[in-house]
Amino acid sequence: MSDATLFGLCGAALVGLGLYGLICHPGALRKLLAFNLVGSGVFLLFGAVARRGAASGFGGDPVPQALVITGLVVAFAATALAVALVVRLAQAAGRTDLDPEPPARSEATPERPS
Amino acid sequence: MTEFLLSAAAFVLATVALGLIRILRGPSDADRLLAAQLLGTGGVAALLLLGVATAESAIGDLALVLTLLAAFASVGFVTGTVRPDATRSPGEAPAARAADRPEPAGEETRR
Amino acid sequence: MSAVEISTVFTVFAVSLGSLFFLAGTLGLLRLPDTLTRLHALTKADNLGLGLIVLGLLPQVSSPLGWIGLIAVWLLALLAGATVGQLLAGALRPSDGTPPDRGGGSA
Amino acid sequence: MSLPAPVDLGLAALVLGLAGWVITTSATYRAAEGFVAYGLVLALVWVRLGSVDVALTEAALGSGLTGLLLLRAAARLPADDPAETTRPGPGVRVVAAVLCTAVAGALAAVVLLLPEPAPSLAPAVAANLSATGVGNPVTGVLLAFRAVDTLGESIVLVLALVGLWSLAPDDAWGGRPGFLRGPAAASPLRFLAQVLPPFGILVGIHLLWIGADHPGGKFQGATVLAAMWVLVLVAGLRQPPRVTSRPMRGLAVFGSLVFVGIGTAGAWLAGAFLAYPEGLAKPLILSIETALMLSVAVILGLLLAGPPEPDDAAGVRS
Repeated sequence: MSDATLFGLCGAALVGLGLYGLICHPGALRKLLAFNLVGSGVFLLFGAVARRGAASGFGGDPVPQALVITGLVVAFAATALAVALVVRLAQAAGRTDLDPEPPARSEATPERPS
Repeated sequence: MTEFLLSAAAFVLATVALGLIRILRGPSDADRLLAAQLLGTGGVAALLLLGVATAESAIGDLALVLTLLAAFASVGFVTGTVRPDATRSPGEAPAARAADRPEPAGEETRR
Repeated sequence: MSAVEISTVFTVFAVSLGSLFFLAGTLGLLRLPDTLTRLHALTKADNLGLGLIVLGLLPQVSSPLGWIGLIAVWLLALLAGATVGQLLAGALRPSDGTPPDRGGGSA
Repeated sequence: MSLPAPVDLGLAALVLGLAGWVITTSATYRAAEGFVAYGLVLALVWVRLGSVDVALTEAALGSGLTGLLLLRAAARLPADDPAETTRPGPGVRVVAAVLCTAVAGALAAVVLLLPEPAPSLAPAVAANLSATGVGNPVTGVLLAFRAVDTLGESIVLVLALVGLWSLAPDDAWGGRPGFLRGPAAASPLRFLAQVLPPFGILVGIHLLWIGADHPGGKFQGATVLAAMWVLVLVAGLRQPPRVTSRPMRGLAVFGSLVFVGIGTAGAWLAGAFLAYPEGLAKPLILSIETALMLSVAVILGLLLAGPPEPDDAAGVRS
C-alpha cells in the first residue's frame, strides 16, 4: 500500500468520525470541532490524489495542493466566524446547544465570570 | 548517515507520540497541554533531522514556523480563563490592568 | 581519523544523546507524580534534546544559512519553552497546590 | 527520501487516535486540546505526502492559530452548559455510527478504486511554469493558473470579517475587538510578546520571498505575521484598533483591490482578466503576493480578535 492510499483511507475515516461527532454532540463548539475533522479528512483525500499525481519532477500534483491551501485558509475564516457565533450564542442564551425550545435560563446575564 | 538521521527522526517521533498518553490520562488540562508541547518540540526535532537527511531546506523552514507557533496553544490556555487565583502570578492584581491601559470610555464610540 | 569521520562520530553521538533526552522527557512526563515536576522534566528534556540534535546536525550542513536556521530554531525553542514553562507554572500555582481543572463540566 | 513505512503507519494511527479523542472525550476543553495536537501531527502527515507548502499552512493555521482560537473559545463557554452533558440516546448513536461508517466506507472505496494511472495536471503545470517566472509550482497555480480561486478567497476573507463584525450588538459598534483582551498578562508573556515578533516578522517576510521558488508564500507568511500581532494583543502590549479605524479597514481590502486592479489591467493589456503581460508575470505576481500578505495578515488577526465590544466591558471580560 502506498503512502497516498494509506493517508487517503485515513482521510475517509476522519470524515466518518467527524460526521459522527457532528450528529452526536449537542454543543455547538463540539460540532465545530467535528466539522473541522471532516474538513481535514477531505483535505487528506485531496492530498492522496495530489500524491498519486506526482509527475514531471514534482512530489505531487500542484493543483490539488494549491486547492488545499486555499481551503485551509477559508476553513480558518469560517471557523473564526463560527466561533464568534457560538460565543455570542453563549452570551445571549447561557447555553450552546441548538435546541429550538427556549432555554430555561434565558435571563442569564451576558456578563459571566468565566 | 542519511539512514541514521532518518531512524533518529522516527525514534524521536515515536517517543513523543508515546507521551500523548498524557492526553488520555490527564488529570489536569495543563498535563494535556504539556503532552502537546512535547509533541511540538519533538516534531521540530524530527523535521530538522528529516530536513538535513533529505537536504530539503523547506523542511527546515517548516521547523522554524512550528517553533514560532508552538507556544500559541499554551498562550491560549494561560490567557483564556479568568481565574484570578490561578492564572495570574502574584503581585499582578486585577487593578494593575486598569492602571496599565486606561480606557478612553465612551469616546468616539456611539454613532 | 579524517575530519569527515570525526564529524560523523560527533553527529551520531550528539543526535543519539539528544534522542535519549527526548525519551527521558517522555518518561518523565508519563511517570512523575504531579504536574509541576512533569513540567520540569519536560522543559529540561526538550531544550537539551533539541539543542543536542541541532548541535549534532551542524557539521552535516554546509551552508552558513543552514547553520543560522538550525541555531535560530533552537534559540526560538529555548525562548518559547522557557516562557511557556513560566506561564504554565504560574497558572498552576494556586494557594493549595492542587492543579486547577479547566475542563469545565464533568471533570 | 522516505522513512521506513512504519512511520507512515504510526502517523496515521496517531491522527486517527487524536481524532477519536476529539470526538469521544467528555469535555469540550479537552477536545480542543486534542485538536491542537491533531493539527501538529497533520502537518507532519503533509510532509510525508510530499507537500511542504500545505504542511507550512497546516502548521501555522491549523495548529497554531486555530488552537489558540478554540482553546480560548472553549474557556468562554458557560460552565453549566447543558450541551456539555446531554447526549443523544443509544438508538440515535447506533444509527449515526452505521451511517457514518457507510460514508467512510464509500470514501475508502473511492480511494481504493482511484483510476490507474492517476490523472495529473503536474505535466501541464511543468510545461507552463516558465511563463510565470516563478519556480514553485504551487505558487504558480495559486497566482497564475488558478488565480481566480485565490482572488475569490481573498474576497471571502473580507466577507468573513464583515460577518464577524456584524455579530456585535448595536451598542458595541465602534468599540475595539474583544476576544483577545483580558486580564493583565503575566510578565513572561509580555516578555515573549516583546522578543518574538521581530523574529516572526523576519520569518514571515522570508516565507513570502522564498515562496516564489520554494515552498512558502503569502498565506504562510501572513499567518506568521498575524500570529505575532495576536501575541502582542494577547499580552496587552497594544490595543486592537477600533473597527471604525479607516487605515485598518483600508489595509484589510488593499490586497483584494490590488489583485482586482492588476487582473483588470490584464484584461486590457494581455487580453484576459487576470492574465499577465508577457515578461511582467513575475513582478506582478510578487506585487500581488506582497499586498495580499499584508491584507491577509490583518484579516486573520482581526478574525481572531473577534467582534467589537463596548469600551466599558473591557477588563471585566475574559
